[in-house]
Amino acid sequence: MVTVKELDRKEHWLPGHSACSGCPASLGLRMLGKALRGNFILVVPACCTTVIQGIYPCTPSQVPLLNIAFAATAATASGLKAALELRGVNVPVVAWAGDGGTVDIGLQSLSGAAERNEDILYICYDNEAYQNTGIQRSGATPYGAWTTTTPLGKRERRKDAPWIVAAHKVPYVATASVAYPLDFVEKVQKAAAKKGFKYIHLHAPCPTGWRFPPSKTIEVGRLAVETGMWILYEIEDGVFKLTGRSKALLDPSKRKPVEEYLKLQGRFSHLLRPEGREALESLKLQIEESWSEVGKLVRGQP
Amino acid sequence: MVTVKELDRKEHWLPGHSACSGCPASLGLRMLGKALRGNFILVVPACCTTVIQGIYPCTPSQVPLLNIAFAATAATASGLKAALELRGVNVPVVAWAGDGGTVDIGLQSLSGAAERNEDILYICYDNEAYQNTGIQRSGATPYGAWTTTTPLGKRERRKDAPWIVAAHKVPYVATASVAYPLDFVEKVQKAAAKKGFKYIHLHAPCPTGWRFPPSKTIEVGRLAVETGMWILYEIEDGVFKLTGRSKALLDPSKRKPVEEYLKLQGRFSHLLRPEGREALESLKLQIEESWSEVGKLVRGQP
Amino acid sequence: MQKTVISGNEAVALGVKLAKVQVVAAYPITPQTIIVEKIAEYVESGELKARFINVESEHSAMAACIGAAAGGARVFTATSSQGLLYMSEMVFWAGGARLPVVMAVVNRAIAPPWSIWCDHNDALSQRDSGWVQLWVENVQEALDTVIQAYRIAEDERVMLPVMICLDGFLVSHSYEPIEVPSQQLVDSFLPEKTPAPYWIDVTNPRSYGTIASPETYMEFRYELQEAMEGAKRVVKEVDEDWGRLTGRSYGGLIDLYLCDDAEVVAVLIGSWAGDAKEAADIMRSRGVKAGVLRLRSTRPFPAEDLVEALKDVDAVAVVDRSLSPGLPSILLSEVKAALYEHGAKPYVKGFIAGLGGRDVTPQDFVNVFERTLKGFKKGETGKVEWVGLRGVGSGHR
Amino acid sequence: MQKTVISGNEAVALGVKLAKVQVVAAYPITPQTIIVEKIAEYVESGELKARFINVESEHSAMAACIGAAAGGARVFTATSSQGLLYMSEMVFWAGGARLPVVMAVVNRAIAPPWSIWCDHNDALSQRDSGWVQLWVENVQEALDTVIQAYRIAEDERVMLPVMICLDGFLVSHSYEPIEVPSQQLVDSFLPEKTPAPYWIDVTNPRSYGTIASPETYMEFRYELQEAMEGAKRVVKEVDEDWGRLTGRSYGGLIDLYLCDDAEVVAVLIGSWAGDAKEAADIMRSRGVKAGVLRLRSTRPFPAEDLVEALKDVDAVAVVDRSLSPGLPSILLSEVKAALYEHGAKPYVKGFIAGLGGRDVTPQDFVNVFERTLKGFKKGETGKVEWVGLRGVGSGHR
Amino acid sequence: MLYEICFNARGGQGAVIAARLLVHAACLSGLWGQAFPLFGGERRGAPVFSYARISDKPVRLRSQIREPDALLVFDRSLAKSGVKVKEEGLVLVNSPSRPQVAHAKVYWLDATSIAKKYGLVFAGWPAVNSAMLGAFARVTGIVAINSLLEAIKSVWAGTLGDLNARAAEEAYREVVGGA
Amino acid sequence: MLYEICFNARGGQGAVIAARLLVHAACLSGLWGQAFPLFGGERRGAPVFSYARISDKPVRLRSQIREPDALLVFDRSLAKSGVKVKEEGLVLVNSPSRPQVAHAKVYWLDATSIAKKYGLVFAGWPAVNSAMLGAFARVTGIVAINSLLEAIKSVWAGTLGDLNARAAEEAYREVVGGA
Amino acid sequence: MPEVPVTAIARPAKGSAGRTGLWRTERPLIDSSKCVKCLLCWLYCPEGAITRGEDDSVEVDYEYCKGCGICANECPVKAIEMVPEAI
Amino acid sequence: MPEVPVTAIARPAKGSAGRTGLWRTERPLIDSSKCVKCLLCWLYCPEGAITRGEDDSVEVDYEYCKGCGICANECPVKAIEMVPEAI
Ligand SMILES: Cc1ncc(C[n+]2csc(CCOP(=O)(O)OP(=O)(O)O)c2C)c(N)n1
Ligand SMILES: Cc1ncc(C[n+]2csc(CCOP(=O)(O)OP(=O)(O)O)c2C)c(N)n1
Ligand code: SF4
Ligand code: SF4
Ligand code: SF4
Ligand code: SF4
Ligand code: SF4
Ligand code: SF4
Ligand SMILES: [Mg+2]
Ligand SMILES: [Mg+2]
Repeated sequence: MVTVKELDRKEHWLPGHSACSGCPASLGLRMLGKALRGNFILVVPACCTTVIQGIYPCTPSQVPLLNIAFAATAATASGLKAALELRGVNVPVVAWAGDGGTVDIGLQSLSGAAERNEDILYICYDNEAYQNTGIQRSGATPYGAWTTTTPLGKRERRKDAPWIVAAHKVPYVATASVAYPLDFVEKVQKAAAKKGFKYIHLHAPCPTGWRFPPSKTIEVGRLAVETGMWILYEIEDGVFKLTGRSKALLDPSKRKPVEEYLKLQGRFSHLLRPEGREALESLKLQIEESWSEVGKLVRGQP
Repeated sequence: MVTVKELDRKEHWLPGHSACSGCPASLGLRMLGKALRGNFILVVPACCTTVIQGIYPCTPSQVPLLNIAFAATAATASGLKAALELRGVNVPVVAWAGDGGTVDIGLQSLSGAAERNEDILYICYDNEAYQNTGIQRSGATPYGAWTTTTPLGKRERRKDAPWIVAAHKVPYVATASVAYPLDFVEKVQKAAAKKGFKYIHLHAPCPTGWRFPPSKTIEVGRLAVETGMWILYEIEDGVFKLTGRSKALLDPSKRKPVEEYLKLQGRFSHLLRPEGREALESLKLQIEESWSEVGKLVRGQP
Repeated sequence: MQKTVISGNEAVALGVKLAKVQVVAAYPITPQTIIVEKIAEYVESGELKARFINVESEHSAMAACIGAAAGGARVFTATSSQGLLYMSEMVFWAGGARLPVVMAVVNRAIAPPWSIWCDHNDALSQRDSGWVQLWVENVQEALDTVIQAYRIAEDERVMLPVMICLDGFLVSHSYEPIEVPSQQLVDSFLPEKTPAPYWIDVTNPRSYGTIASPETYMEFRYELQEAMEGAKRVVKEVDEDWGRLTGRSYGGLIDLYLCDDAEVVAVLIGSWAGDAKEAADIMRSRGVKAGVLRLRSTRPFPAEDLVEALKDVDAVAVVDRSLSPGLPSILLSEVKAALYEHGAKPYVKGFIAGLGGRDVTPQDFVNVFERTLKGFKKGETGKVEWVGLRGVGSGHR
Repeated sequence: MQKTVISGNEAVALGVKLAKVQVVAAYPITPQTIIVEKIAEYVESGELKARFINVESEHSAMAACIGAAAGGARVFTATSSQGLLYMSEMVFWAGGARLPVVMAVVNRAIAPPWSIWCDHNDALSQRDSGWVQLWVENVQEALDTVIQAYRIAEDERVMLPVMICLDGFLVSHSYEPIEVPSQQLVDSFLPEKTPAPYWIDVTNPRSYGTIASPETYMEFRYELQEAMEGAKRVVKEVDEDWGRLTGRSYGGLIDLYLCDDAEVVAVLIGSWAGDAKEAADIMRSRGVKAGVLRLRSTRPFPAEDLVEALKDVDAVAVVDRSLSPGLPSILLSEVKAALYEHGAKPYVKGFIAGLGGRDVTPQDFVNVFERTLKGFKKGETGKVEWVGLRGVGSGHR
Repeated sequence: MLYEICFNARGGQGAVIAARLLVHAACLSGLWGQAFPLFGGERRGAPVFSYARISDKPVRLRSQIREPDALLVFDRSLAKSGVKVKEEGLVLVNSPSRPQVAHAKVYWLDATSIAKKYGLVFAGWPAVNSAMLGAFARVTGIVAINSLLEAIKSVWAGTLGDLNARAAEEAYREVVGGA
Repeated sequence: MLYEICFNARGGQGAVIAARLLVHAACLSGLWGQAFPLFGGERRGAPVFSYARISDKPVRLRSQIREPDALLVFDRSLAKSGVKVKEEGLVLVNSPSRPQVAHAKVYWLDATSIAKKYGLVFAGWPAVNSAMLGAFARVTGIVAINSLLEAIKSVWAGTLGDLNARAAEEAYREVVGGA
Repeated sequence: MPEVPVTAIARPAKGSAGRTGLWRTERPLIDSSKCVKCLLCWLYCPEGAITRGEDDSVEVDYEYCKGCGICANECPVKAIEMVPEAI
Repeated sequence: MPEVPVTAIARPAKGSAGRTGLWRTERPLIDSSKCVKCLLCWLYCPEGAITRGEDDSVEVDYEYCKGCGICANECPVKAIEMVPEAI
């Protein structure tokens, strides 16, 4: 287990960029930089991270960064990696995309790269909506959440990207959370050391889009895990394993009530009002379903 | 169980079209027509079925058919269904696409429609390559198979579309095979009766692309199932069930040796030569892996 | 009629509501997003009885619109820039299939480098797609044109999709006081959508868009060209009708400002027509007869009307807010080509300005007028000049 | 040099091999497929040391090419029609990013209705994308132009992607005897790709393609336009160099056939130039001085060369194999615009022919020449005529 | 008549809505107007610029405002933003005391305190827009305070409208400066 | 000199390769040529049309062949395909006996039997192309039989080349008709 | 629906690719004396070229049968024989 | 690499969005006497605006600190206080 003290002291993502105050994406980028000690190349599609970079001619990135079109991430990373290999440059190529750019418009390119088992690390930072364009629903937006395109709460359940990627039988799939940076760092390091397609899905509570004060980014992320709304796990060469805080939560009685998570966030406020009761029950049911699937996997493991 | 005698006598896909002799796609379309007694609407992207229709001004289709761009199938079907609902026309909309149009270029649109739980039936007829353009590798091409873009055999394993769709937690996912038309008919009927997104993945041995005589389409399809290369199952509201011939094959000793399946097909001929031994072993391993996953699910089922 | 202060994007959404659109499929992109959000609100609140399809990309947005239009519904989508390019295949599809889809394109520059600001390269990149392309100058016109668009698209003589182009931020995010037509008025102007002429009918099964061999394909394209000729008439008619009902019309295919007696005219599209008109006033206050010809329609390209309006003009400035690299400039070509036929060919000079949201002021247009007149008088070539370029040549390369 | 009989598609693949391309990412589509298959074979057999990326769509094909080019590799892809539209966003991206990607576009009509046959609407739809667009007439030129393309794309004065357009089936599937340059010769003509000027370097980290505000975006576009000016020079130079080495050159930006003394000239792009040249011979045998001007490059549009070649011609026929619905026709506009400047403006008449693979014969071109001369003599307008239209007007509507 | 106004503010201070409100109020006063932001994908907390034009006839201009008649500074820290105000124009700053501004005609008021007083604080940001507009109405007289109050109430329903209106009125009374 | 040839055949009979082979052979005889299919996404078994032009100078034409100098019919059932041959041209049919063809100059040979004899049957289809070309070489004299044999061997290596060459030679000997 | 051919709208008809019976190299012959009316040939024919009579007797539509041989391959009682067409 | 600005190629620099310290409404004050050098504030600061000294002491870079308050919220010993900026 990596400790805080061991973390790279250098900042590879410089301060003074355009992220909102309390932004989970910039925290993720900081940690990514430290995990790989600045020795990697970023590929970034349209998302908050495009804007976070600020405006030409300056950038906060101390690693080479290729901005690319929204739907193109994984394919561009594949091409870039191919070129570097031909040039004998052995540096990890890390695709860094939002949830919309991953589970919606970038899914095809992601799936293609996964099927080809391209030697890249794909990280989806999941702030559960199109935040850059002002909080529209994405496939990853959870059931019940308000966004500007789901004014009464989303009616469909979230698309489960890590499962979808896992169905491609790639060498490494993991979930993580910005609230557990050391767990994330460790997963990044493990992934980067493997050959082939690696996928990490990073939960990233966004104060702007989820409507909570910027000081609570970590708190909200922690509650997502503690209430079981977000599950930390990894699938290494097909073997499923709960990790970190989630290890202890298979027993439902160990989980905090989901209301504790919801009540911090403006986007869920209607769920806690009487008219939201039914939706809240649905949501709880979905959490149970997810854990019961996890249970099957954990028990079915050799 | 539907019997042959009960099948709709009417042909909804008229003879004299442009399919190759022995074509599994046209057989599938015939069966689809019978399953729904001609009362449905087809949405068809670029694939062999585009060409099978023949040339303007005639068509073999006795049901309304909307041809659409390669990547657009599920979204177009969604829009069409929405319009029909507004008009009060209550007819199933069936998307009928090839494997390339499903697992590769059409995956995003498919995934989007699945996430939105659109009320459509999506059928992928899987001839395991881009056959219409002359046998290029698709994501669904199995490991080891020759295509014009994998002259030495495909090096990656097949992308598993039904699993990917199942990860979207839609009401119905099933596999089928043209070699078991009654099983297919039954699944189509079951799917059409459900509301929400339904997906059927139809194995479709293609004499032209797989390099076997056209008389053996059914035989090859049957062997795929009997050797365990292709597994028949359905996932209804989350519950996994082996179906038909595959029910009896969880025990590996009941399966025919995969060589029986491979040897009929030119595309696998190199696997049966000495230099193909390693690849053959890999392929067998993959089959075992798939079945072992199935085993977990079957046993883990409530 | 009711008065209100709303933005261009909100006006588009309002137009969609008034037009009783039935299926909307759209994907967010700056600066179009507010249109989508606003419509989502209308739908969720029940103010607009429509299905809103939250697609996962623009390609699917247009695909869903095509499916819905083929199914007989009145449909709408909106996008910008990258989104328009991403759906390009389907944009061409809607054109070729002759489906009366209406789309708002909130004009934004194309990446890379990333830019969210206005220029016209996005919509113009689709000028071969078989869509009628209408350009608006302000918020009121945005609202009115959405409603007009459905009348045009669904007209038997047209049966083509219609694109409404509004300048990103400059119109989309500008708040202006506008008059909102009543639902009754709109209903009387725009009949309810009937499923015909295009619809999927189980009792009369047909296959749409099968393969057309070299023996038949070309004729379908000819029909498309004829439909564009039809659109020339219909765009004018519809605008006149609207004018009769509301007192507001926009000149049909071209909007003329002080062109009657003009010696120099600026030809352009989009919202900066306003700044150009201010400049024309300034020129006139200085004794130079300047005018502005704003193309409301780029497809069909109103060659006849344009030639008629410019035939007695000495000098013409065509000001493009777009670039086709390797060509002097886009509208310039089309304007010159239209004038080529005409006996007395005026002097025509091209300008490129405002790319990627570069600010363009009335003073810039004054310079354009002056530069053009000078070129005319000196008998210079019409070489394209770039307005407001910075630091190029001086080591920028 | 070795002689062989191969098809246009095979020639392209051979050119790719000779150019020692390092990364290929492509997706199959008729009639381009054989290029992809052939390259896959070369790669698998080790004849070409490259990575072949079997992408899942054309958008990803171009995305992968962009990634690889930014990473410093020499890259290639090929597509047609729908595939080109599907990757359109990335086509514009490669242009804006100034990456020396080379792509073969095997020209095919756009759906619906589905058509796999030749016309030029696909490649022309991307004419604003910032790519150099070169058009070939035959199999030999296809091979030679692939090799030339890399020299052009990678030239410091250009640094732009290059599109090679070859007519679907007519060139792609025609087998012709050609001369194959030796690897040595090609190596001497085309230096090995160095990672510079564009490459990702961990020791000198940069962010590529960040947001450019309205204060800077426009200048990048100006640079792009300047690069196209550079390309005008470089295309000619490279073609001349190639001529010196192989004895084969194609006229640089334009290929002139009997234009010197011509009274009537047909202007066009693509492989039917051959049929037009036959027609010119027929006309000359009848005493009419006809010529053919084939544009090898549409971007940069060779306005200067074109004007120079046509300045003493009486009548010009511009024959388009494409349609921008709502515009008389595409090349016609650009040719007229180029001539507009010129003092003695020849009579110019437009024709549209060959859409969706409609066969066009030398006799059709003879008619085009005659119709044009008649129009010129009678002082008719240059109204566009459609060649070989069937059954339209007679109840087709 | 054409009167151009620039608003300099920070993310949560409501400058975009302010411009729009002003146009609304102008319309109610029988004038025309146009409001627009300088949009740059700003993030919460970052500086925001917005603009308004008020005129007695429809506004046709789309270009940026370079030399406004009035500059409204919602946050003292932005007072030195480089916006050049017309010589005969004015600068109005949210500041408890006379701000350091190099312009002849400067007004100021403690809009932050007023906003806080009426509970107009959202996500940590005092929404000073209504107060600033109230002061603007007073120092320019271009829009009537009643039109402004009506506009405010049509934008925010119920209590929120009332509170904003009261903030505007208080600011109308409190603003000082001018020489 | 320009000599144009049409090939009518069914899917598996090798008409596309035939056209190409012929051009190859023509080149070896010092001529130029061009071969092309009428491509329509045909499926196995469906009729296939292909074309070749042979000339003493580079062929520039891209248009279809409408009135060929020679029509080669690989399958009797396609003899009435509607292709109009030039008056002075010829028709060569794969047929064991004189075919019913309305043209002055008709040749025939049992190419199917020859193909079968040399084992040239693939996926149920006798590949009659080499035989048909052998006969063509004989009846037209445009390409030398030796050039044809060389072309055949450069396309098919080893035994397959030999067998095809032998089929062509046999056909060269066996073809009859002409009046 | 007004039949305005604004785009390719095709109507259903047998033989959209012509008389596909011409594609055959072999012809299926059903020996009705052997046939047990199991209908498997009818079920499996990809072309729909086997017609099913009222009494479940089967017949080949030679106009369109492409001669794939699936029926013969699948007939459980070998009642169908493939005989070469004269090509 | 020749620095030809053919497209937007940006170089790394602090303050790519300017002095983001101006965004603050509240300012974190670290009470070093309470601090136990656990480095959690440094770990969690999204801006990277907390500098870590050689001795693992921590300091705020007010030039860029946006005042989000995460550090204060996460400090296990409440050694960080958020105080209002004068706005
Ligand atoms: C093709 C295309 N469509 C739409 C957009 C507009 N767009 C840019 S970022 C974005 C949202 C990104 O959402 P996500 O991937 O979740 O990242 P986030 O902004 O939430 O960090 C959208 C819709 C675009 N740039 N390109
Ligand atoms: C955007 C786009 N890219 C490529 C094509 C070319 N294309 C048409 S069909 C086809 C293959 C389809 O494969 P699959 O979906 O497996 O169906 P099959 O042909 O095997 O039945 C391809 C590549 C196209 N029509 N559109
Ligand atoms: S919207 Fe959310 S993810 Fe985006 S920059 Fe702001 S805080 Fe970060
Ligand atoms: S290639 Fe295969 S799937 Fe396609 S038409 Fe032929 S047999 Fe059917
Ligand atoms: S041979 Fe094939 S096409 Fe003919 S009847 Fe039998 S199964 Fe049908
Ligand atoms: S399969 Fe054989 S037994 Fe069965 S119906 Fe057909 S011919 Fe008769
Ligand atoms: S307040 Fe936020 S930005 Fe400032 S030092 Fe603390 S965590 Fe970092
Ligand atoms: S979190 Fe608190 S205790 Fe830990 S280092 Fe920071 S200030 Fe010190
Ligand atoms: Mg997001
Ligand atoms: Mg397939």
